[in-house]
Amino acid sequence: MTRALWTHLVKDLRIEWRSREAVNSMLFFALLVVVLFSLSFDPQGAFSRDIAGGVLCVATMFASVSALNQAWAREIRHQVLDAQRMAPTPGADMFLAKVLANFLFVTVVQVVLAPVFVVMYNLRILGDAWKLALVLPFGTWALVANGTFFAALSIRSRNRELLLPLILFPIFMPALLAMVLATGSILTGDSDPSLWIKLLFGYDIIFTTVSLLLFEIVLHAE
Amino acid sequence: MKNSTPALLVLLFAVILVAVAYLWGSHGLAQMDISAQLNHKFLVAAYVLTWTIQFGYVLRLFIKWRSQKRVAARMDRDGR
Amino acid sequence: MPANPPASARSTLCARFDQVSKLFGSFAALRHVSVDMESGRCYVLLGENGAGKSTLLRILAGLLHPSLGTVRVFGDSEPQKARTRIGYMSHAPMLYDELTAQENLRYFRNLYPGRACLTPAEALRQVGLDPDLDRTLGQYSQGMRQRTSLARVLLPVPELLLLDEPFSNMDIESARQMVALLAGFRQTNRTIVITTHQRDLAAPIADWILTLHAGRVASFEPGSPATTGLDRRGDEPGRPAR
Amino acid sequence: MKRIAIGLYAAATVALLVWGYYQAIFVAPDEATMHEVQRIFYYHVPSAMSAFLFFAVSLVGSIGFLASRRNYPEHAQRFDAWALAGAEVGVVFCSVVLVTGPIWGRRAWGIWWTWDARLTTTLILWLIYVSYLLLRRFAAGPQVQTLAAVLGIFGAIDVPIVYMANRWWRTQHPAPVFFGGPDSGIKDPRMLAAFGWNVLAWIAWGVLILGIRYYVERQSQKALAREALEALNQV
Repeated sequence: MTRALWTHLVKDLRIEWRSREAVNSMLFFALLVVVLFSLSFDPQGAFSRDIAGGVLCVATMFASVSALNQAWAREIRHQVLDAQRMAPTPGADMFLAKVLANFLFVTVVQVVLAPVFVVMYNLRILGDAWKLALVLPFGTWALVANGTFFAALSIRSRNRELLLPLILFPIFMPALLAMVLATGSILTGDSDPSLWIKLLFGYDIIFTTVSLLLFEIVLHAE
Repeated sequence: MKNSTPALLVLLFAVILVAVAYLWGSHGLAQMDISAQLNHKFLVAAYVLTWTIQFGYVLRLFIKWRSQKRVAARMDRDGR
Repeated sequence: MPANPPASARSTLCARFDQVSKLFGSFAALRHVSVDMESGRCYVLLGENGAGKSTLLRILAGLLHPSLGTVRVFGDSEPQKARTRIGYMSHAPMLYDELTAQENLRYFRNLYPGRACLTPAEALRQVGLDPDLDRTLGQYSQGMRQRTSLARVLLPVPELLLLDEPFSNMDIESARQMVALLAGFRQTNRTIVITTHQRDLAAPIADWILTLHAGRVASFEPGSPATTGLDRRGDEPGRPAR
Repeated sequence: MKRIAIGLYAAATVALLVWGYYQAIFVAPDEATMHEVQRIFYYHVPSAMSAFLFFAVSLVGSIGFLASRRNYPEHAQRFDAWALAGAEVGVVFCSVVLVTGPIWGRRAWGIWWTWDARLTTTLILWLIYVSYLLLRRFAAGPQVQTLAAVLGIFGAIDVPIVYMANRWWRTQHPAPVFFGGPDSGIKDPRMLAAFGWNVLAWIAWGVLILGIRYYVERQSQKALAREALEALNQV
């Protein structure tokens, strides 16, 4: 971990600690989605297990969009981004720090949400529960890495809040599919999720690498 | 001559539609069993839709091109 | 067209604009600007809103690319490479509201690894702020924020200072203090470029006053920096291009 | 001269399409299990191949733009026009694939749509490139080209995932025509001929509209450049 990366990360965490904007709004939003889904589908028994994975993933996805936009809006607000662009440290560090910070925030949200979720959907996990500890971080990383990248990309345009989900969701869809199916197969215990976990892992590697390579271009686009 | 290109395209499209219609009729739908009839209709639908999408797009392109030329001509006039 | 006549032989060139234009879509922010800037001088850019002052500054900072023409900063045709040696202050504070002044400055200092920087406390004292003030920037007054922003610019000890409307939110007294501070920098052979619409404030340190109008250089006249305590290094300052 | 060549090419393309149509409907034999509806295949698969081809053009354009935008702005504009044209024409072909697919599926499988891997990923591919076009429309200014090029590269990375999906994930979709294992591929030579002609015809057609789209985009770039130049020299 380079010093610049650490500097950016500490700064992001400190600001979030002072304002708690991202985590609070994400938590509330994710909770709303979970409640809305359970109201509209009335999940019970086996059916709740079938859809629970999907609901959890989609809830996190929607919730994180607002936080991701926030993350860059904060840099734009007082033109801090210009000062960062003038510094001689690589943009990739800034990107990675933001991904790490957002990853942490989303994970916090998931950890808080999980018990609520288990209670509201009356869940009993039939598969290997420990595999969830692989699926959720991999999936979250895929979401956050791409989301941070595309938020940086869309923040420079008009309609910025609208644009992020429009370009993020299609790219994220393969990972979402893998995440939902893996979670589902762990909850129901019907099938082996390892193929999906591998897919998620591959997706993470590929897209994180490409994001790191291309971030400099997005950062200095004018 | 250039201004007639969209019209030509529409004409071409119409010719293709006629050809398809001919195919539709000439196949002797009446003698087919219900499944073959359906197969035939689905095939025709797929082909017509393919052509509609492709020609629709080209038509849109030509319309865009023409409006562009009009704008360019106006700029020429204003420039002088 | 090359800038002429060349800057006086004894001093070095800090920045050279050669026929620079900047277009935003079909809006021309700068048109065919050719300017030479010498090291150790203070240039004041005047002009109404939208005249292209900020654009010129941002191009110097390497934050914008000219659409046409070339810019050389410290002899390098890509200002990006010279970024480390440039300090840029825009009218926004370029700092985080949620952090204290010290935290902000420490953060930015860490982004300049391997460069001899001021400590945050030193920088804050230079701009006349109390380094031990334990308040987040969101609770600062506009003028204090402006000073903190200047402290951020001074951290990496830049050789070229770009200040966009530095006096805009300041009362006369603080503005005077800032001018005195800048006058000190001018003596350490640093180049300063200031945009402002308060001509009187900047006049005491201006070697050259550049007026922009609708993206063009409308006039380029020598200023009359107060000579008391300021060294004009004897000879006549280099003449600018056109 | 150039105009005549383009005219000849357009005429040849249309002739090819008519010939391909004739081959597909009248020459190729009925397929044993799916009968007539299988002939959709002659449009469906060439369209899919063309879509991939034009997305590849878009990728090359995007990379070329990013590589040349600083030092060769004129080249960069060309690359950008190719990237846009490729994406747009690719979306048109991809739409054809997505429309003809379900029509065939309804007869062959009894359902319009299934959330099978290959279908889903084709749909995702379509969505990605539509979002690319949306980005180009929403955002304004010179930075759009850069941002769009970046998104174009991201989109292209999904293409191999789409292609490999067929083998990674269980699928209902017929095995690919090429490289699909020993049982795949077309056996009847007349079917193969009809298929080949249609591939040729659709790619030729695609190249034609790609060229037109490129030309239109270049014209609008030139108009913008002219506008900018006028603004620059205005007193």
